[in-house]
Amino acid sequence: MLLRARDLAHFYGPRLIFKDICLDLPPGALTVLAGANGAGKSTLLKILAGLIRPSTGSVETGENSRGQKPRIGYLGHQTFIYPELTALENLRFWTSLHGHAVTGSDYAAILERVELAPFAEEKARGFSRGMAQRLNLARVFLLEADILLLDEPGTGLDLRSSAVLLREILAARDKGAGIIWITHNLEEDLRHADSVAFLEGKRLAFYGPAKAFRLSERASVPRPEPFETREARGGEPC
Amino acid sequence: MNSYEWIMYAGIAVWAGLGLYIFTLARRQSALSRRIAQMTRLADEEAAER
Amino acid sequence: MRNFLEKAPCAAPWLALAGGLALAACQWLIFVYAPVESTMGPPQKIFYLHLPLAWWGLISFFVVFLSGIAYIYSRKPVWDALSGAAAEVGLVLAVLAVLTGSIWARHSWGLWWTWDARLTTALVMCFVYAGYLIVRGLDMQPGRKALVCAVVGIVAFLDVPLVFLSARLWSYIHPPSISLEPEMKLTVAACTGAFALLWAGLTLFRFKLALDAQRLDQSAMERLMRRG
Amino acid sequence: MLSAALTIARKDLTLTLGRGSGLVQALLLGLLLVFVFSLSLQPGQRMTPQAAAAVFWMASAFCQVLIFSTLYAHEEVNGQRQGLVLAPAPVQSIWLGKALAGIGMLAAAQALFIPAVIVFLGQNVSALWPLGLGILAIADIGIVAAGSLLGALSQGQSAKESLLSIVLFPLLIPLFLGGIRIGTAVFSGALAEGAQSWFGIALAFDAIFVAAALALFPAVYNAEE
Repeated sequence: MLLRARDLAHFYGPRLIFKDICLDLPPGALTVLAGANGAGKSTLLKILAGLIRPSTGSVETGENSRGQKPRIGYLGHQTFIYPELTALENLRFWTSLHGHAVTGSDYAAILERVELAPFAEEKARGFSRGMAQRLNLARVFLLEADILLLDEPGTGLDLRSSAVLLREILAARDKGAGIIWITHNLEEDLRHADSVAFLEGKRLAFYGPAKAFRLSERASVPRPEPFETREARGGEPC
Repeated sequence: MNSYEWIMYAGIAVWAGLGLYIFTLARRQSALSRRIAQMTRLADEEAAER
Repeated sequence: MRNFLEKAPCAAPWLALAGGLALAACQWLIFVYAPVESTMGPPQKIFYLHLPLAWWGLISFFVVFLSGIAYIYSRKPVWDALSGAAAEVGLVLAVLAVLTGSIWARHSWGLWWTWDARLTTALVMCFVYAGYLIVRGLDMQPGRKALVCAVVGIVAFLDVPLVFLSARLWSYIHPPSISLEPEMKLTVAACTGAFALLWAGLTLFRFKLALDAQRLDQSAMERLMRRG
Repeated sequence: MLSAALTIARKDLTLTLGRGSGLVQALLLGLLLVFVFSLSLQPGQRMTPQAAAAVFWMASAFCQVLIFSTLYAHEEVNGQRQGLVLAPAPVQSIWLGKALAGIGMLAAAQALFIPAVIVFLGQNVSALWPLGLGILAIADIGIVAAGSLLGALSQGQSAKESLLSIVLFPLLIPLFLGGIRIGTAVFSGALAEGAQSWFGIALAFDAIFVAAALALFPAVYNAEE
């Protein structure tokens, strides 16, 4: 088991966000985490990543296939990009920070896959929202992490890039990574999921194999909102 | 300034300072007790409703 | 240790009463019992107020230091409340110590401020802990603010001996070491003891305020959890 | 730990030198301070060595406050702080990385302040200059150790840069006193007694604040908003 979370509960100041959350992340499995906006999906993901200490409960990381501490790749709403560095410098910084040996051709290959190759030497400050998100994807997938925690990675991507994203996620799963994916397009992405965790009423209303998850019963399924309104609200949806 | 005036000023400074501080503490205490009273009233109302 | 700490504040009123009586007795000691110091004359009697103030101010900052470490170790809010209370009382005492010190300096050396090591250290401590209280006033997440305050409290106290050493090395003026006659020593001890009661009463009372405020915020949170 | 710190320091230096706003701003502030103090002199009059040394250290202190607030501000632009905290290396490597970048920038700034002090405040450098370099190195290590720790404290929406200066300045007084006393000796040529105890105090300061920073940094720098 790569990751084990036991009876997590969390407050944001006086406000309770969720309680009694138990979750296991086996290797080579894709878990879709869904729920209404503001249900606390992003907060739960940050707790699993170890960024936030839960008010109560515990998160333990197990071992990866090589018996070491699993490497965590986290993709949040923010892009982790330094505007004053070029795309290549950004990638080089994050991989060397993680002590992950990467050759020149790997950088070229990943930039090619996310269609940013022509902008490798460009400063990231001029990037559009979609390009920044694709660079963020390149960063996460370049790490070849054992645990992938993706928070609405599809935001700002056009159709073609979304297909690239899906291919990368499935490829990572087949290589044995444990993935938790918060998607804003549940109907579409349910097909690829091995298991589903549905956050509702401050609890995990459903947590089990994707086959058993009946989308229709869920009242509070979020309709995929048009892209602008979320941006107008300024990032952090929940 | 004969020597005893020095002691008087020093004494005034100390006791005025301590007194001022204690006064602010008292004011904060009354603000807190108002908050406690308000909270208990809320709790009683809730108990009455149930 | 912790539940003893939470029950301690109810001793505050008794301590305050005992402190008041003790201080009244001290006034008699200072002005009647203690002999007038030969070289500096009566103003030397300010010393009987100045020393306890400085001494108990320093001990308050030591309490802030210890409770800061305790908070970082246990993350229990009671330690944060204690360090907040001790810092505030410590700052009041330190400011008064600097005030009386400079009045005494004005009399004995003719100028309001001298680079005397003890005075400089007290003044630097006032600046640092005023900064500490300003940090405590910022509106941050309660957990984060307590952590930041704990760290500032620890780092500030670590700096005190260094400030004292460097100030002493810096200043050429070495204060005339006045020889204390036995009666004077008794008076100083009595005053320090009396101030101990006053300090303990004040700190515990301020601690009670901080604990009450915390409990109120806690119950507000619990009410939200039940209804949320 | 060290490799992660070096990576962070290299990134910060490229960021600062790339755009240049961080270091140049700090430099200008320091130079301005030196120049303004020269206004306190009658034309042709020289400032006393001690006053000049004090101006030099004040310029370094203000410059260092700016350096560390910009260094840590780099991580708040796109949430990079979370990325740094998630890195496998211990959190202290971030403190060390920022400290290394900070001391690089501070040394560069001071390399400009020294000629400025000599020119504007009419000082000449005596044969004791190796002592000056010694105290400069030791004091910078202490300033940077404390600055990097407190720079992390002053991040986050509500804590302003002011927090960094009102808490940091009084803490650095032992270093400033040492720096000024040795600086006076360098400018005047006359060595006051007890010089080696100034070095002792400065080294003690470095040891205490490096240890405190390594112990306290994880509690201070995390991704919880």
